[in-house]
Amino acid sequence: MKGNDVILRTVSRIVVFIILTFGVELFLSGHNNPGGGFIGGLVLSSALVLLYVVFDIETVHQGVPLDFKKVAAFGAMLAVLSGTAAAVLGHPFLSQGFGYFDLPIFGVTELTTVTIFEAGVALTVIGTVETIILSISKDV
Amino acid sequence: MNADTIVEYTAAILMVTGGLMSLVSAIGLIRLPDVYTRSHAATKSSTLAVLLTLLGGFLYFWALERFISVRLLLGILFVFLTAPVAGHVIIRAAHRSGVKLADISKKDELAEAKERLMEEQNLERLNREKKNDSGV
Amino acid sequence: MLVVLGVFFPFAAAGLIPLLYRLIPNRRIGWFVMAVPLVLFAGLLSIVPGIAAGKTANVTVPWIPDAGIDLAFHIDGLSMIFGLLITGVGSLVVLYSIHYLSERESLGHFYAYLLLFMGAMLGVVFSDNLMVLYAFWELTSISSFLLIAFWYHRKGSRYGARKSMLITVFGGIGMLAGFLMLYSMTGTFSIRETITLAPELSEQPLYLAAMILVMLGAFTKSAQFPFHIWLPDAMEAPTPVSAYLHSATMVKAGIYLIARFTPIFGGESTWFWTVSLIGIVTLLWGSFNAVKQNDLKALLAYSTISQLGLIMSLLGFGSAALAAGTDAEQVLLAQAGFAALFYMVNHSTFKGLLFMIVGIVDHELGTRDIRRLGGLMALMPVSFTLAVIGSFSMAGLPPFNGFLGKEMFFQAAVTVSSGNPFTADGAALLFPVVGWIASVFTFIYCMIIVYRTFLGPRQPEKVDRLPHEAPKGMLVSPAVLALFVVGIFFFPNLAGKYLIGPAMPAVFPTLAGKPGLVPHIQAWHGFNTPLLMTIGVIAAGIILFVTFRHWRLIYRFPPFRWNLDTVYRGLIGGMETGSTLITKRYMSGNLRDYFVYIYVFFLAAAGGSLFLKGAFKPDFRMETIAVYEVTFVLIMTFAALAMPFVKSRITATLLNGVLGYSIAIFFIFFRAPDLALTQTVIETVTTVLFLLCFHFLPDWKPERAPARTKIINGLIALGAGAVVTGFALTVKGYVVFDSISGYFEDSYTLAGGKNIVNAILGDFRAFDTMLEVVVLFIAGIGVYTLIVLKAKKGGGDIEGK
Amino acid sequence: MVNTLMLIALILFSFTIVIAVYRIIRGPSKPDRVIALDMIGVNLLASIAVVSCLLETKAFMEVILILGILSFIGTIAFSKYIERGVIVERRHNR
Amino acid sequence: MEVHMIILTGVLVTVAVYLLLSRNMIRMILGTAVLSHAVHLLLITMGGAAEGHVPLLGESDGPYVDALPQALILTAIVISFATTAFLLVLAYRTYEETGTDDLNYLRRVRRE
Amino acid sequence: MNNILVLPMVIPLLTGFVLFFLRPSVRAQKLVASLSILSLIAVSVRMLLKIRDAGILRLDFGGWKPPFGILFVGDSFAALLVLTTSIVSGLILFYAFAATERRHENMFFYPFSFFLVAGVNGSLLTGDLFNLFVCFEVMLLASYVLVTLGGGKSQLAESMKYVAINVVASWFFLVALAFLYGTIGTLNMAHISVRVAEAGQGPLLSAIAVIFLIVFALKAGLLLYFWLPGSYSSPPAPVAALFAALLTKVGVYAMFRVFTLIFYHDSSITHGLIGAMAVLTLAGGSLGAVAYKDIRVIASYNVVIAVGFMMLGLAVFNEAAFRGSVYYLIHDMVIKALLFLAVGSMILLTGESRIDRMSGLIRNYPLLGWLFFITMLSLAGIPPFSGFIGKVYTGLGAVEGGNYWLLLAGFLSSLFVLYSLLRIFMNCFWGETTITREEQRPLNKKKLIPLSLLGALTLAIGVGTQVLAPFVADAAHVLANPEIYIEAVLGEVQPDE
Repeated sequence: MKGNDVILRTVSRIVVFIILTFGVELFLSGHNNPGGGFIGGLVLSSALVLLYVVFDIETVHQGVPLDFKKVAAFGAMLAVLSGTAAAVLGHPFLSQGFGYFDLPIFGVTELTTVTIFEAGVALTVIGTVETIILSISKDV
Repeated sequence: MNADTIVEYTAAILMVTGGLMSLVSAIGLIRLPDVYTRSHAATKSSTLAVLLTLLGGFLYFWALERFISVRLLLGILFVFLTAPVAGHVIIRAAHRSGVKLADISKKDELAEAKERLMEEQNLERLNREKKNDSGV
Repeated sequence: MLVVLGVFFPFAAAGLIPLLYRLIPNRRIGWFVMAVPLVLFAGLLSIVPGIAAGKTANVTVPWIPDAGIDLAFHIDGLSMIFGLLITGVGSLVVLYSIHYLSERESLGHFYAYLLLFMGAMLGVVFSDNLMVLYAFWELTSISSFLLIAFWYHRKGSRYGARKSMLITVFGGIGMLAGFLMLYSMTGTFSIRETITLAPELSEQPLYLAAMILVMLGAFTKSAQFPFHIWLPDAMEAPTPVSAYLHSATMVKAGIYLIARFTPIFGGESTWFWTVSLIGIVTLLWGSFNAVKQNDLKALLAYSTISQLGLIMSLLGFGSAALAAGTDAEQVLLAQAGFAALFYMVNHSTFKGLLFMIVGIVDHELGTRDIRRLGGLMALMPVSFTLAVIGSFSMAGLPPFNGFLGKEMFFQAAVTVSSGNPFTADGAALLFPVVGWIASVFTFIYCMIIVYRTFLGPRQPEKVDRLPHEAPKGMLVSPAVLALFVVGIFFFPNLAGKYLIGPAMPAVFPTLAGKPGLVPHIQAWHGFNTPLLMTIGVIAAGIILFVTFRHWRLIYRFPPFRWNLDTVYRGLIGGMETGSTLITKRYMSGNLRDYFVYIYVFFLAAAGGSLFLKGAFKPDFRMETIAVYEVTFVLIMTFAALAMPFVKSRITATLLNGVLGYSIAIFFIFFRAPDLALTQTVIETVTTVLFLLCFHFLPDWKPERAPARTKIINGLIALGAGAVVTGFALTVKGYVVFDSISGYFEDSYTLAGGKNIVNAILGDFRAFDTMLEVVVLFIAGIGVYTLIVLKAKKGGGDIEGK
Repeated sequence: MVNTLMLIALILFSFTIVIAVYRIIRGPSKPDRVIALDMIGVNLLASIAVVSCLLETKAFMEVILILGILSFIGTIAFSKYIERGVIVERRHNR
Repeated sequence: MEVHMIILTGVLVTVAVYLLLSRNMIRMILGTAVLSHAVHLLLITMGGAAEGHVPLLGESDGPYVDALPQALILTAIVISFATTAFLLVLAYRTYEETGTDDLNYLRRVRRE
Repeated sequence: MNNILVLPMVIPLLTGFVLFFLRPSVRAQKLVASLSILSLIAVSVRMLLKIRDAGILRLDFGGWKPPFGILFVGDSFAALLVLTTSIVSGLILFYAFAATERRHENMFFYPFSFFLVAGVNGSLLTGDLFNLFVCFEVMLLASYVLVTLGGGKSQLAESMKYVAINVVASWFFLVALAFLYGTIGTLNMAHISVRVAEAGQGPLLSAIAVIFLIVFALKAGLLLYFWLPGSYSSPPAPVAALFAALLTKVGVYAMFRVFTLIFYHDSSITHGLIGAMAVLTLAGGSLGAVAYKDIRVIASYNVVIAVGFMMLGLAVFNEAAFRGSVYYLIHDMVIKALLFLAVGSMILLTGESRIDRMSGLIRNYPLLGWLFFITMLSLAGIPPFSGFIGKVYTGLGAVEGGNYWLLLAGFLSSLFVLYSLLRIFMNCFWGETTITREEQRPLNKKKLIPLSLLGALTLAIGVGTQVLAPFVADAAHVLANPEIYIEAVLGEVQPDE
């Protein structure tokens, strides 16, 4: 008997889009509002989880052809490297810098190196959560 | 009593209404006989309760700081969008996993529909087989 | 005086032996080995006159100066005696072994061990540093272990080696503790400095403990009662080893130690009584047991034990000199110490000789069982002669050095019984009487050696080889020793003046230079008590030897039947079975038991220190209380309490989810939006994970634990909850310090973030976050490997590539 | 007065949650429980909205949205588990 | 710091420990999950009373609640998620290999 | 600013990631791993020398002054252990190069080993109590993966217990941290120490200290060692060696750190409770070591005994005893690695793990036999091997402190160590040979070299103790005088004013 998932799938497509947008927003606004790398990453990965639940691994993989293990490794490495960069530049390990720049379109914007660190965190979270879920699921 | 206070009161009353709705659905959750009927209580009235409350919250913040919370609106939209789907999916799962209807139910239309579908499919298959036979 | 550094010569040689053995893989390697002790012997001889004149040789090489441990070596008269014995007997033993060992044996190993031992032994007697002394002391145990187990494929060898190792290392560890106590009293590891500080030590509280521990080391090494049991089993070693280690050198290390520490501990009644009594008991027990042995080597082992006891008791007698009142008394008692050293030298000569003869018999006949021997006199005349010399000397008959020694022993026993500073009523006659009885037994077993082996009827049917005289090379060493046995009898004062005499100031420093400290030894000293005693020994000995088969039966009755070996076996066996029983009882392998241990310990230790030590001061003040908070508390309590009782795992997981979501709302109440966000997402993902894994796991079965277990579990759980609550309530009331977090409220100026929590995570405590990411990553990849990498089917637990 | 009303609303929501927890424990069927969980999620969401009004802070808006999202995902996952026993399929070919 | 929260923590610990002591693997793992809930609650309770504003500088002028425990709990939550995930998968792999989810039987797996 | 302090942690971390990406090429993995280990050793030596010249080093992460930020503090104690960790883990890895199955190598065996080392080094260097928790978790997670890696039935069953117990241990850690934060309100160890001293270590703080004691006791295997023999005896030799050499030592280190720096005011805990636990551990370990016939289990119980012995130093609580424990820690890391690798090699060669099923191995593998002999002597504390000096100082400390029962227990336990290993040596290496030359499996040089190097190391430490002596003396001095550490950390800031 073939499952009739039309409603679910249609709604999910919209919902996933909302979640993804929201996740990115959380990630970016984390410095001044609730959110940040962890939460952003978690929300993004929960969007992916929804996709996996509603669709299936192979379908999703066609859309998102990523090796999540490597994503996780890359993220974690990025986090460590962002700290190392400061050390190479002669600051204490993990020193972060921030400043205000007047950018053409965005106006006065605050840019911080924490964002790179946070990106690493987010990537690790996404990569890890998906790796775990996929590893278990593929073992069916 | 200025406009803001009125809005605040409206918001609070919306919330209390939401709370009452949700209590009603909770009573439904206890009292109704089977999962299918309970799901009505849980999904429909509960969704309404939440919507009322969120609306109340939205109004309240608007009255308080003239703040239009996009997230709250998004939340309302989201609940509106997902609650019926969730209800649908879970009930379908219930039916497919063979949860019994309450004894007082008169008719299981979905089951009948499924049976009909099965019969039609069988019929079709038989026809096809017949055609194949005749073709040979 | 570089001869001191000769200590390292044997080690260097031992290191070279394996290489040399590649070049010369036969018995000729022995000649090279023999060069080592010979050179050292010559070197030591060359400084004998200097030592006799009262000089000493010192060399100090820093090792661990920070710890006060230096390779400090010091040769005085006492060390010199031992040094000469070690190198002298060592040379003869190597010479003997060249002919004794077959070329099929792994000679490289043998000689390496032997040299190792030699170096270690020299180190023991030359060291001036307690720790270095200990190091060499243990090294003698180890090399002796290796030598005893030279034929390690034999079970008996392994057994004997293990026994000797365990007992001597046990004593060694005790000795180490004693040394450490000495250090804590004196602040130095140097023996000489300790001796100079000796007078101040006796009031220290640790003095007695240190003394007993040092004695423990000496007694185990010198096979004193009740630690003698390892020596007979050590006879599994090749005979040269027995001749060297277990008669002339290693067992004498204990004697050396006692002599060396006499200046520190002597003059104390505990020291006097313990050393003398242990010595005399060992003397009696050893000689008594020697008589019943059938194996010649075992007989010699017991005889060694007994004579070590004799020397030990003499040292004990001598130590009383340091407490005696008048000069005359002091000198008189100190002569016991002189006798000890003199007897020790004699013992090395005749016992080494006897071991070598037994080795020859073993070598020629393939057996050392006296029940299968007899009448070898005609076939092996030279060996017979040598055996007679050795045995008679041991029995204390003239004209051999044993006679002199025995006379001096009797004299000392009589002296000490007639007057010593520690006289105890009733015990006055103890030493001479026991000594006399033991001498009778000594006489008997000496006769047994001679008669049962060489005289009496031949029993060719019990031996499968036709015996003949040993090769000349094998006879050289015993012959040289025999020469000493006779030579010392005729020129005892030569040894007394150059060898023993210089050692006396080392043992009795306070008496140094007193006239008569080094007595003039005379073979004939008139009809006095010792001579009468000797005559008595001979008479009684002959009677008992002749009637031996009639009274032999007494060995079947307790207490004569008793064997301390049983105690050792019982200890070891009991330890093995007992430990297995105990360990397997609590190491059940059951996770629940382990959790029970942990939580019970938590209840006892943490709960105990909270509730029993008055720390528990609960603070029940409510700052703010809201009805809805209480409702949520109730919700969580409700959900939590239901968890252990629900019947399906889905329900339990759902309840866990309820708990998680409710925690999120508590985070809201505590104004922690970031936490609430994280908590909800994590909770959902965890729930999804549970569901994913449920696919592979069977559904719950009801818990089938007995009611008692459930009650215990419940009580432990309640206890844990109560302790945590108690702690938290107490902590709540403990308001002493402000948190440091006020600093973080400047996060915008400091780190450019308005979200303080995020600023902490990303900046102030970014390191935590970084590592947390690493943790997450490891877990993720770990899950992946766990699932993908499965054990090979049918592959056992044994790894392999 | 406004606050009192809000508190009343909050208490009503928490009562609902209590009842839903009861439903989770009682069952009887799995879908019943999942529905109850869904309901708890939705009511928590509402409670948080009320709480944030009470505390007059906008900091919890994200939580509201997240809770909505997650209770949806959770419900979908549970229903798929009930239906198929497998949540994530390798290939959807049935 | 509220008394009722502390008591709730105690209840959670009790339940969790009871579950831990069970023979079933999943019960045990649920026990660890509840344990971590309890400790997070404990951490935030020990961080001080909920008097103050949300630690967002833009929201209000303070005083703020103690933000440090929040950061710590966040770390702790993620770590306990990581371990729980690993433990779960380990449980399922152990079941796959040994064929039992009863911890009591696991001891017999030893080859001694 | 001393960024060198973070290198012992960052180098292995980054190496781990690089190795992760180098998964397809085992050869490249080995090359990078070797280079990384060498640089790690170089950095550790450099750090140690820098500490000698400049005193205690401090690195404030992100430049945030203590007590607000996280910091690494390098004193001689930590640096010595970091150096030992680097060397020992390097040698174990070299052994692993030859002994690890290809499929394990493909499944990130090396990255996980490096993460383990990173966690260990981080735990040794950190000066922040919560960061210690996080570093522990890095180490533990890596150990969880390693202990399960490719395991069959019994390995998984034992891992299950190992992981579950450690999860509970981590829970206790968090509980203790919660209470400590609730009372003291800070996380920097030096700052905690200042505040504890200021408040006087009352009964409540002592009780909290007991919870910390439980945490570290679980990690170190002090009295609460039930999990240890099973989990250390089931994984492959290199993993078991890494565990035995590093993991429990970190617990011991943490115990020393916390109870000398922070909670040193209540002697009923430091002297009484820890002393009693140490004695019981010694007794239990000794009994266990002679109770079993599986050589891996015997080796595991030896780990327990060593933990008990090291804790004697803390129970005695004087500078001499601290010195003894520092020496013994260094010694034990080296020798446990050697012991477990040797035992693993024996199993590898014979396919058996029980002493009654092996015999006469020394004829076939003389070098292995003698290495085992050295191991035995060194473990029993016989000079001139590395165990001796630690034993001497511990004993000296016990004598000076008047703790004769501890002295007795400690010295007697070394007899049990000797006995348990003698059993292995005599049964497995001596006796009749059972393996003929033809069916003798080769023990290749790649495995023997790391083993021999470890053997040489234990001899070198014993003979060349003087080289270590100033560092160890400094380490013990800092342990005995916490104000030095506090001054180095908080010297320039006055956090409470």
